Amino acid sequence: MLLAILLTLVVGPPLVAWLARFGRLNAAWGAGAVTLAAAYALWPALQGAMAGETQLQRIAWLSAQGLDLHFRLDGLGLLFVLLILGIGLLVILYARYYLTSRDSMGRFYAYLLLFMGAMLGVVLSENLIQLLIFWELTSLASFLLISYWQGRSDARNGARMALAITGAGGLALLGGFLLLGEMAGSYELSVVLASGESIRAHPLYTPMLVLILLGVFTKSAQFPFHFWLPNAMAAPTPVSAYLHSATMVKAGVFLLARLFPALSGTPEWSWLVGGAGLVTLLVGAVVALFQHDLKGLLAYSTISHLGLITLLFGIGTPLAAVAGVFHIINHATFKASLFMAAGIIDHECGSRDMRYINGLWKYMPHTAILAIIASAAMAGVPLLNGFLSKEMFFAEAVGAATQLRLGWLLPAAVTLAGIFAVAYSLRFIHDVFWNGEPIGLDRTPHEPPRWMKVPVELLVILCLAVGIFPSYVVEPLLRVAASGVLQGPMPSFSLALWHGLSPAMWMSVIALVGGISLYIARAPLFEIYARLAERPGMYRRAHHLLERLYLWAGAVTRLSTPERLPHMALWVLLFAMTLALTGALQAGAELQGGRTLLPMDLLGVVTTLVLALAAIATVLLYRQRLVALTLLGAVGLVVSLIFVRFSAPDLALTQLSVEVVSIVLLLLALYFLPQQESRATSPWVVRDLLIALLAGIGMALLTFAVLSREGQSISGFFLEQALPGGGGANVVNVILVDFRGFDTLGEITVLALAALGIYGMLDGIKLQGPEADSDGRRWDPDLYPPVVATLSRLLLPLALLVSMFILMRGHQLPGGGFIAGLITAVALVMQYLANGVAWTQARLPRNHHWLITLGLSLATATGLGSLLFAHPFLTSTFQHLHWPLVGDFELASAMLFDLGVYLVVVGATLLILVNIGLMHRESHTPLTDAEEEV
Amino acid sequence: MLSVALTLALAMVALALALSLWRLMRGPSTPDRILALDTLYINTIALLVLFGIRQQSQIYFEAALLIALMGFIGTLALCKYLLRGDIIE
Amino acid sequence: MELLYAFSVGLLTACGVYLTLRGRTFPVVLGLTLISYAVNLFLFAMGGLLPGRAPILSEVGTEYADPLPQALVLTAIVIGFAMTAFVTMLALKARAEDGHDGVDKEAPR
Amino acid sequence: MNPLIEALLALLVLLGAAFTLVGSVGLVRLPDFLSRLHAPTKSTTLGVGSLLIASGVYFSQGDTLSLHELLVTLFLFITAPVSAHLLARAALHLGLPTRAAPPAVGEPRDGVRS
Repeated sequence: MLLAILLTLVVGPPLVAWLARFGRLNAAWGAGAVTLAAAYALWPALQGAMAGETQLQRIAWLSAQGLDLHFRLDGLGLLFVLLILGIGLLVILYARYYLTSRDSMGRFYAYLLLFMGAMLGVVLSENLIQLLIFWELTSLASFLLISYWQGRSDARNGARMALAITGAGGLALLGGFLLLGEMAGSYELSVVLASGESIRAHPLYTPMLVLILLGVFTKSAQFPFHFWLPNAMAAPTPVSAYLHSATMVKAGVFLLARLFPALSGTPEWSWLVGGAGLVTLLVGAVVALFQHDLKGLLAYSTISHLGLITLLFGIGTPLAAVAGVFHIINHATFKASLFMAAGIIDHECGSRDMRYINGLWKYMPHTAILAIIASAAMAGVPLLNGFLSKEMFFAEAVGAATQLRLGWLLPAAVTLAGIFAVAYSLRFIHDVFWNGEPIGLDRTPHEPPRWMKVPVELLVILCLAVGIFPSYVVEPLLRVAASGVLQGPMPSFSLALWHGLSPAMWMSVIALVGGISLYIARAPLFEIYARLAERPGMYRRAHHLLERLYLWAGAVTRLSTPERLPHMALWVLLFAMTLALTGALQAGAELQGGRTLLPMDLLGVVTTLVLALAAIATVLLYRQRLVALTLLGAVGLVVSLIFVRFSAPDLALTQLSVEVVSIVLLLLALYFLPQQESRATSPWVVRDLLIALLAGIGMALLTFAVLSREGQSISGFFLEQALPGGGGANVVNVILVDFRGFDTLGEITVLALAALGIYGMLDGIKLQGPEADSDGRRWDPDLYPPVVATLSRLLLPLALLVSMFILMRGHQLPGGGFIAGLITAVALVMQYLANGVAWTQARLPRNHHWLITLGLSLATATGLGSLLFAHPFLTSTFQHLHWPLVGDFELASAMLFDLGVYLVVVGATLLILVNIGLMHRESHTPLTDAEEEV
Repeated sequence: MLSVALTLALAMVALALALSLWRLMRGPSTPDRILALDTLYINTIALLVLFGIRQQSQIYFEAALLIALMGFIGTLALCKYLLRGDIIE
Repeated sequence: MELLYAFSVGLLTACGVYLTLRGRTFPVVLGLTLISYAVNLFLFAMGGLLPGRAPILSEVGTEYADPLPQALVLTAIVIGFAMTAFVTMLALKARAEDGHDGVDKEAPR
Repeated sequence: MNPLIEALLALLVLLGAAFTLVGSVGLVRLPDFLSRLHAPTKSTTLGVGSLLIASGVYFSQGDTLSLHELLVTLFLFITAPVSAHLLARAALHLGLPTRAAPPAVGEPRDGVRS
């Protein structure tokens, strides 16, 4: 089951979209193939289900949260799978002819498969939460499908409305499911279905029911949530045929059927479900008659039929449930075929308005016959499937009336609905195929391509077959499905055409006769309706509500996110500070912990003093940017001193190198920026100072609280294991390249990404540096003072020596890949500074991408290497060596990894600095410049 | 004897540090500040060396080494900026 | 000593925050750098302050400074540089496209 | 430790520190940039040099020879003149006054002929 869903939901869409690039029709074939594959994958399970067993398939996922991927296939599931895949196939075939060359087939079929997969997920879910996820997926997929013609505003609005309504319903459903799960003690359907008694007895039964029903009603367009469906008719007709006849709207009733054993049988159930069903049945039937749009008529008749099914489940007797399932099948068949016929007519006439398309019998008799049979089935004419289920429905209505002591009301109401059903079916036939000549069509309609009719034909044949030989064609499936619904003993029923002169029989007769006469005498009714229809309908109101909602949302967003970035930053800061403050207050611990503090000494005082003064000076003089930069350098220096002082030599080294690299970077940037800032002080200085002070004080207190406490750390392990496990005495480095090597791998990847991102941003950037400094003084003409050039060349080997040294011993003494990499990068940058790009790039690798690549692959390879020896990723092994002069020293595979780190750091740093440095050339192309100058 | 000398020396170097900072903040010209920064770097080297002797550990020397290198490059970059504006060309 | 340390962290944070709240890109970059100093020091403080106890294993050594925060901070410093570079690049891009060095689309006052 | 060596070390250390201090004092006290330039680049470098010698001696007890100091010294003695050279160039380029008036009161204006 999982396989089928994966095929349609995950594999299918991208595959189809991809296929579409090699000719649009491939998309159709691909979609068909995927569907068949899914059917094939499900086939054994389906057979099992047909034999009446319930199959479960569990894939452990979040078992702790009671969330597993858990699938279930029983009779009901079987029925729906058949509907989804069968009608799905037909729709795919049909759409291949329906879509014009302007429509992207890849997109269409991708969405369609997405929806198909989601729908399969819904009907195959054993776990309620999982079911809900797929449920929401169907909403999303249908949104995409309805808004397929994105250019049309009605499509967009219709889609948005559908999503809003069904989405809201989904939310309610979630609440309902959570309650239900709590009541049943599990989200597994089997448990829920088994514990119907306790659920119905539970005090929270009613709210839970209401919530779930909200979900159901919104999904299958029950009154008063029915209005989204007609507006979803802006979708391409195949979509309507699939979603709005066979599958999506049926998801709601599917859920009714699914939870029938658990929830039904209470007065609340009967009144809520039955009531909604009855009203929907009537409203849909009545309104359908007055639609001029073909698809509009079909949409409202769909609503009405869904109401009928809902009412049947509401009645709640086993037999009613059977009838409901039966009508699900029948409605799917004839309504799908009707939609397709309507699509053909639309396709051939370029219009769907029944006031203009008349007398098509002459032009497309074949289609006409199909449509006539289908709509006859919809009307419930004998010898057609619609008749059978409708008669069962009438019988159930009568029975329920006697139960619920409604007297003649219920039968009368449903008969009235039947009358209207006959009337609108009749209108569909007569108004379209006779009733004069077509009016003002831009083309003369004719029969569609052969294969476009095939799906319709198949469905119509099905209608006939079911209608004439029900017991052979449909009864087995019906029994299996119904038993899946009831989860219990089947009521006895017989699918025969003739049950004798039962009240149901008379009701059918009345419906037929009344319907015909109603249609003949329709003119005055149309006028009345036209007058009524001028009042804004439900859809209009809901639409306005939605619009207002979006306006509010926009306002809130604007309110919460100010235009100016500093203000945004301010808000973030304030929020963080309030959080911290509340946390601190709740903790209510002493500020100073028990740890004995270190004595202050002169050095500490002086360094702190230097740090403080430098930092403050940076802030005071930040307008003179170069000055601020030098002061920042001092700050960095002192920070690294602090690291040295508190025994973190590696940090000190890194800090120092990064310090200089940053200064170079900022100088490069400063060249393109104003040197000074106007003295104009922003009005927020005081406020910002206040915030800054608060933040500082907060941090200071926090730091002190931390420092004055003894904290236990997991480092004991690292300290013990460093030598035996990692073969290194420098624990920090061992942690980096060995114990937490995976993190380091991630970090160098980030570094590489940042570098590449910067390189990408440099592309096509236009910035001209000034020709003279801020005082209008021309630049010094002497590019590379010889003294500097020569001596820095002299320094290069020394620096490289140092960096190699640091890299080698990194595992044992302070150092390692990061630091060595930075030193090398700085040494090379020094050449760029002193000798210029041309000189340097003539002697050095010009593009640094390959350095990064090499480093990353080396690091990864080292990690993978350990896999070869069946160790986990990045397991290190080491070997003691004795090198003269360097001393006793060991070669750990982790050092290869460190080499990778080294390469990445060098590459990234150089890539960033050099390319920013070369930016102000017209288009930044370091390589060619270099060649020019060499 | 040595420890006394070390303490004295540390005090002197610390004072030197403070003085260099004063020039760094005071200016008045940018070269002054750059010079001050350079001096600050070198003072730090002195500090580290003294520290190493006092702690009797050599792990401070890499830091000293790096400061020597980095301080120079910082100065180089800053001066180049004053002279040419565009430091990598 | 802890007091001094805490004071330094607080001060760096304060200066950084103030500069970050300025309306132009360059001070913001400076501010971010200062803040990253503060944060690195803060993270480093998690291991406590132990002078002269570098986590370099030796025969004589018994007590060592906590190496874990150091490892974290070390990478944090490098990544911090990458991020600074990225922000700087963004600043330059904005400068090239908006023609001013304000952090917002419209020029700062 | 051999008292003679210790005395020598103490002397070197104090000498170095003194030179360093003098350098910074000069940096602060001297009237104009070009003269200020002399103080640190010479005196301080020398001071650090002697400190390095001290530590070299100190750590070269017994048979092992400590090489780091040599490296550091090498770096310093290569870089110091270059820095000085560059700074002088910058000063000339900016046309800084050779005889500075006492530092202007108030906000210093950088990189500008005063």
